[in-house]
Amino acid sequence: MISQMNFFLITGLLIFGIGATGLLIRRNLIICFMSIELMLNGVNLVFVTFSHYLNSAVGMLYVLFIMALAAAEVAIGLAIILLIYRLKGTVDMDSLNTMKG
Amino acid sequence: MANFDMLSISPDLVLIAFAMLFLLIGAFSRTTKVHNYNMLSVIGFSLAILLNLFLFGSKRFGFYNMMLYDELAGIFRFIFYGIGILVSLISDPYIEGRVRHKGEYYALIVLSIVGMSFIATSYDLIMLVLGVEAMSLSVYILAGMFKHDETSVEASIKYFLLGAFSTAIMLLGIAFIYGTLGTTNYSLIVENYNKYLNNGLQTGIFLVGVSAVLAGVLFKIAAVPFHMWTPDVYEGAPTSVTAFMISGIKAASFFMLLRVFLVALKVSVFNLVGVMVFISIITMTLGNVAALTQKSIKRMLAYSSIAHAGYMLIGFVALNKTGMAAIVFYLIAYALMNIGAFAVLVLLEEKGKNLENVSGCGFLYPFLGLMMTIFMFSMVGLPPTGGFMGKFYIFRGALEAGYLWLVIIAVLNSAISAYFYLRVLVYMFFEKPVDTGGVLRFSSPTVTTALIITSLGVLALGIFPQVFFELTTKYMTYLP
Amino acid sequence: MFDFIVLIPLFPLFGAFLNGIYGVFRNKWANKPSHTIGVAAIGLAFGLVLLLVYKMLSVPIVLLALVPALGAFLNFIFGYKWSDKLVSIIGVGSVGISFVLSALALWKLIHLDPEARFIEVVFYKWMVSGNLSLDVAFLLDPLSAVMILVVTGVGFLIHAYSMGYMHNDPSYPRFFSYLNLFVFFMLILVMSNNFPLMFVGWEGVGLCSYLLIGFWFEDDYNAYAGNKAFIVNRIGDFGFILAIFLIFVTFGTLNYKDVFETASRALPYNGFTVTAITLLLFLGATGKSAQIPLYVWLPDAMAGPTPVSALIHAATMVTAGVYMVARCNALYTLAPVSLAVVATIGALTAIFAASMGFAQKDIKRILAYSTISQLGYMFLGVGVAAFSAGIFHLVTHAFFKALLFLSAGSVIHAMGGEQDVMKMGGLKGHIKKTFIVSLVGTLAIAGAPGFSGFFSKDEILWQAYSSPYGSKFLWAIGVITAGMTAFYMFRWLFLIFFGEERMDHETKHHIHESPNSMLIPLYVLAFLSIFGGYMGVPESLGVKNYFHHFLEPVTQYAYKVEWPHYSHALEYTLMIVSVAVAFAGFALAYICYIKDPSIPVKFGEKYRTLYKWVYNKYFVDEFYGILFVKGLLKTCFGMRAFDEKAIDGAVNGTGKSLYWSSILTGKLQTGYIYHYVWGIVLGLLILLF
Amino acid sequence: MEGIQILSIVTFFPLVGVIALFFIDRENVVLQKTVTLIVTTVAFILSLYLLIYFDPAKADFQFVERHKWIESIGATYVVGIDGISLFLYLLTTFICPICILSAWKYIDKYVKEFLICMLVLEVGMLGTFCALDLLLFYVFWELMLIPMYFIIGVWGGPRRVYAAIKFVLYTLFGSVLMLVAIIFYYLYVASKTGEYTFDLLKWYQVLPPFSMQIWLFAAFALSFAIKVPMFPFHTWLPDAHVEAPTPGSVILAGILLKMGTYGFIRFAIGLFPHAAYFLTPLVVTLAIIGIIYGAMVSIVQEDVKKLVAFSSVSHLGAVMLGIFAMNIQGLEGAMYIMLGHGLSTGALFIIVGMLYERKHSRLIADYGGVAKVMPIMAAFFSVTVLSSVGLPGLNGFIGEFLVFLGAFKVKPMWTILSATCVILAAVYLLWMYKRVMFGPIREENKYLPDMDMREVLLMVPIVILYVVMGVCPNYFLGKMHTSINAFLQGYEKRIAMNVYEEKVQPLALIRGGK
Repeated sequence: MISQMNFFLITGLLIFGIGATGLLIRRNLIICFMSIELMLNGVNLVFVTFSHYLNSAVGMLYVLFIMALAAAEVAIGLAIILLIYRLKGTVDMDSLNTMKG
Repeated sequence: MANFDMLSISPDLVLIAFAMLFLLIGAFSRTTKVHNYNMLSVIGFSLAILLNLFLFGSKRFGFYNMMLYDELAGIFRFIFYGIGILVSLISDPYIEGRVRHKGEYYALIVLSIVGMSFIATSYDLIMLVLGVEAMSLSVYILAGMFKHDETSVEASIKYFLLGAFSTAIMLLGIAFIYGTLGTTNYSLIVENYNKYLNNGLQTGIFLVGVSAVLAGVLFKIAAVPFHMWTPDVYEGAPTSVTAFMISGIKAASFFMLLRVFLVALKVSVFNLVGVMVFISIITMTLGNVAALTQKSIKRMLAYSSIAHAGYMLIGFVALNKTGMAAIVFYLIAYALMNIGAFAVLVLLEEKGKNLENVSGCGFLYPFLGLMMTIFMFSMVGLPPTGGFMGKFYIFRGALEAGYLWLVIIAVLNSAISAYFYLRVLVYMFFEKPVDTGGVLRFSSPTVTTALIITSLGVLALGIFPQVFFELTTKYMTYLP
Repeated sequence: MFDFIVLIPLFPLFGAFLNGIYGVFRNKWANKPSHTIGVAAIGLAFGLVLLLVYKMLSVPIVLLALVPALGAFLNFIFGYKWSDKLVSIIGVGSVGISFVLSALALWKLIHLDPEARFIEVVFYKWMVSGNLSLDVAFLLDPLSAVMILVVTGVGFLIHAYSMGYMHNDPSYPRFFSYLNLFVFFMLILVMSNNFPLMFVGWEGVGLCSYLLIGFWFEDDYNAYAGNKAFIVNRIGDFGFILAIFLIFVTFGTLNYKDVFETASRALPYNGFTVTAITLLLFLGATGKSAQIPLYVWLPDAMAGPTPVSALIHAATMVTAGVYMVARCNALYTLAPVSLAVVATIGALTAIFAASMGFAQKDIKRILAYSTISQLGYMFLGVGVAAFSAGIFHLVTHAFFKALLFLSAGSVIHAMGGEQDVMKMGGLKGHIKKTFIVSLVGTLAIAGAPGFSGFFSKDEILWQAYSSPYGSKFLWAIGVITAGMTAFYMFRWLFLIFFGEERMDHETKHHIHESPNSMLIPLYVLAFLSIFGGYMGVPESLGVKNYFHHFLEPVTQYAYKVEWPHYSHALEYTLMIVSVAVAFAGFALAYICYIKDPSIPVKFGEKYRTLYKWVYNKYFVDEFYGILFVKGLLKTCFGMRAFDEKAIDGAVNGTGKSLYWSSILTGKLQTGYIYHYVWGIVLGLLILLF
Repeated sequence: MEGIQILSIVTFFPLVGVIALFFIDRENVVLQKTVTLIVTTVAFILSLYLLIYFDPAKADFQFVERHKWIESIGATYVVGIDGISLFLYLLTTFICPICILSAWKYIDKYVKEFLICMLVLEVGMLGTFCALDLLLFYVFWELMLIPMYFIIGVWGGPRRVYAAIKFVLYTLFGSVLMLVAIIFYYLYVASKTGEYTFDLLKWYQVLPPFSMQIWLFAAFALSFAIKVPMFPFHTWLPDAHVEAPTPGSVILAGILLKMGTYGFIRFAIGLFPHAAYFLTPLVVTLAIIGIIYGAMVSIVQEDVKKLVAFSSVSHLGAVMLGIFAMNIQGLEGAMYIMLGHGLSTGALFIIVGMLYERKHSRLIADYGGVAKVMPIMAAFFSVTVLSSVGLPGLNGFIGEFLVFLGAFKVKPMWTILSATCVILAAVYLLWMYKRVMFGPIREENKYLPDMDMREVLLMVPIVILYVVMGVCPNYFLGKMHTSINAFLQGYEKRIAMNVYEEKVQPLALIRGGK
């Protein structure tokens, strides 16, 4: 039983971790952006798991909240990435270090 | 208890209404002729302040305990709305001709401040997250407001990605807390913790969650090592927006720190003090040291904001009334002097970009020179300015808690910091004027007003801090 | 009734004041009402101050106080054509008045019975601090009476002389103001009733000598000489002031009377403290009175105008040391060691300086070395506890040495500024009057019987022989020195006035006798040099030694030791010996410089090195130069380097290190998002552990 | 007399000038200067009131005023003066008009800003000397930095930026540590008496344990020692002096340096006597090193201003020696040197400034024989030099005499070592004077104009004061006796108390967190 819960949790954490790793190692803005979405979904899974095993609906509710947030982020993020593509003609992160030091 | 206590959020409702109004004007005005959005938003904020004044002093839960409006929240609302007024005063001449739909700009400012105000009233972690997101999302856009300016957009994407990342971490933390305690409501968290403490609470997971949340907060505070985004974003973003971020977001996130970790997670706060001390030290040191050799004033101020965050963290680790009150006081002074400094930069336009260009401005434009002098000395922490009283107050709190060595490090830091703050004045007054294009827009009564308000405020905080001291200490009820 | 003595120093000060102001501003505001008004105002102010003084002292002689104010008023009237004449009137007049007053003081003093001859007049409270309480108070006792008489008397004559000597010098007023200022400080020195006030005068005269030596400052050498004098004196003053502190710590007071009264009770005979005090005081004396090792400044001091050399560097200032030792007799008699040191140093200086006088060519330098040597005599005298003898010689020396210098000045005046005796000769025909007075002076200093020098010098020699502190050795040195003195003084005389005329035609053509304003003082001094000695004729000649008896009270607190008794016969013999030796010196000089002038030349060739050493004053100056001046400068440069490199380097180094660390931290900020993410992850890990 | 709050009036009177200046047209320079001159002069005249009504018999503070300031932390606005601060206060008001006069020609650009800086500076200095509340004191203390920074940085010489930054950072470095010490002791006092207060008089009531005193004293002393400046911390001084404009140097040498020594007497020693007693050997050693070192270094300076700067190091060393001799002669001498040095060194800088205005050089080598063409300058210069050398009859001597006497009473060695500066001072000052004023005159200097009426008027009062202070010092000393006696008695009394057994560790308050 509890092992099952752990299984779900670990899956969620894995997804989260994959997302984080993606952000750490990939250079493409879109990919990084998607890995952030992955992380959020990982969090969702964790929430669902908990809410299921704690028998409280609140968790599910949060998942909805988070989806809404994710949507908003998508809207903004993609817009910004588009801007960047328009300005620089690329979505490679390495082109984004005009400011440093 | 009124569950749908609209009254407690009435100021925010008003503001939201104004935001909508801006957007609608933008949408329906055929011509792109200029509207005095800034005046409108000032009116809006003033209304909000009035309502808040009317509410102030009461303590009201609402929305099924997802919200709590207490005096501290009230104070912070004042701070936020005040910041809103000042920012809207200084923005206009800067975004003039650079932003096509000014309506959107102001709407976003207003909405972001609504987000902050939600943070101030949140009494449930998820509510907090919503507030943070409302605040951040608008700022992501604001940072990238200058569509054709590479640095602006770059700042925007950096801030966005990292911000989203930190949000995700924070959410994960919340999930863990929820998982271990089965709730995210502040008071319930405390209850359940004490309830479960003796029957099978996985403290480990709980603490992981706490630290994840803390990570999210520290990210917004821009504490080392979560600060990496700060210099780039503050440098890249439009000056007025930077002023907004550097003052507003900092204030909001410090409020998060107080509310979350002194009310909800106070059970765990002692496990964190050690690491917080460490963080505060590296934060101020790194901020100051890195700022020493900056060429761009905005970037320098960004680093200096990191350093200031370090000082304020000292107030937090002191974990006593004085320290906490000191944070609030310091935030007020900090917001005033930063907005003031950025207002000067707004007027200096291109000249304000980096140090060489401001050469001689001090005597060319004596008013700006005087203002910059006041703000810079306030940042150094020299009397008779708010900066000094804030530092004094923080150090007092820390010494009461017995962090002598920490305070010594802090004062040495502030001595170092004098170098780069004074460097601005060196260029403004001691160097011969150089001619680097860029027209100055002095025809801006609004910015002048903002400057006068901020400078007088800074001096008042420095010379007659009594009332603020009382206010902050009186309502500082959060203690572990 | 003695309060008026307060005025004695004040008058010269007043003169110095007015002339100084005038001298400073006359080029600027010449013939403008402004300076007249200014001077008048200051004069009035000064008068009022004097008036106040007298209100304070509540004595009838208020009128005197108004004199300066009156003078100022006169300046105000005639200010427009305020000429050098007025300057001289003020300058000489003020000293004259104080001379009259001091004569009056002496007169009154003599009419008191000897025990009562100790009058203190408190001027006002100077400073009070804890148990230290000092007055500006003046002391009138036989010693100071003698001194003020010498100072004002000789001073007056020399002032008068200067009128002629310095006339149409561009900065005439400045000269007189300095001179008056000097007289003021000298009077403070000798009249003060406590050590610090004496120190005021002590330093003050040093200052004036500095100013006057460098009077013609356009010439770099003069300014250099002035500095040298002041700084060397400062070394002595260092000792003096330490002595003052030691006295205060020991006695708790600095007032002469209290100190001397308690001395014999408070301090053990030959104790360490008293020896230290006296030796430190003597260090001061060596500085001021140009004794070994600090005599080096005096020859250079001849760079000043001749009247200055006469007044300061012969008659008065340089004798301050002698006065001080005599004044502190109560202390010195307690410290036989110090007395021995004083006597020995004196004797050595006497012979040493005399030997240096042999080979000098400068008319004034010769006199300078003779002064040093004569001062050595005086110290020999006081060193053997024969204080009155020392003072006696001081007085007579003041007469004849002033006379010699002034006649030297007259000669220089005649020669149109030439100072090298080798370029003179045979002048006696041209300037007879000057020659006569010079002759008198020379005879006096050589100790020719009947002249003042004879009595004083002889008393010293006798005491050196007979005093319990004295010894045959000291006496021997004294006698030899007497001979040497006679030799080089007659050498001086002969080279100037006899032999063939070595000057070129131009100067020869212009040789002329000095004006009366210069000659009259010379006559007076000549008179004094002859008859001044008769106030101190030794007892052995069956006359009462007035001078000695007059000075008796001064030594009342001295530590008494048994004086051995010798027969008069012995005294006569010694007297004859010394006279004989002196005559020998004269004869030698006569042979070398009249009979056969080639002898000295031959001698010089024969003993070239010896000659070179003597001529270069044994290279002492050079030695000091290397040892102290160079050494000091080297250390200073070293310190400066240390300051710039080490200390300031450390300060700037801190800044540098911060700068570089800042650059380093800047490098962390790569600008790549993924690095920033790493930052966050790192932070998270920090939080987790 | 109780009615009018004279101290506050005088202290803040210059602000009147500031306000007035705001309304004067930028072009109308003369009016600006005149107004400032008048304001400062009036302030001086007002301050004479203190001199007249000061009661030399009373030991405690006089003209005291108390007003609420920040109740919540117990900081109050308390000002008052005693015999120690009286003359420093008056010196300040006296020097300021003279500075304005000396700046008349020297300052040619941004006159208005300059005058404002001077006035604000005066407020800061006056406040520092009369503040009796530690927080208030600190506020004034730091307030002085700001205008001084601008005066050096804007109107200074070629390396002014470096000098200004160095000055501020150096001073700040010390004073922030003092701030920590102030807060720390404030909390300690509160823990002892249960009352949160910054009132100095209340602080005097408390005597912390020795182990704590040492650290607090060190913090205070460091800050003051930097200001004085004592030997190892002096390097900011030459730079600041050389680069600062004439009035800046005058203020710096005349008054700012006295803040440090004043602070030592009033705060460092007054509050922590045992630590002072314990550390006396160290301080005195540094002081003596400073005396000799400063003198010797200044012998070989080519730049007149630098020479005078190092001479200040030497003189202030003597002051420190006198203070730590801890007897009445020493302390009164120290006070007297402070006053005398304030006048003579200030005047030296004014004169150097005058030379600089004429020839635009501060190098000794560029002058020589100038006395010929400027007799008036020569006269004033010589008097000033002599007063600085410590010639009896002028102000310098009295102070040195008393200080060395006081030191001699404690340890003769101290005096024997330090009194050598009597010789060295003569060497460096007279040598400098000779090289500047005497000797053959150079061709290009033949036509240097002599001092004009303004410059004479500006020097005359100073010179008169030299003489007055030298001839009747008792007038000044008489007003100090009571206070200094009281200070010493208090010191003795507190020293007698035993604070060594008390087991309270200084770090007892440091219990990290909880």
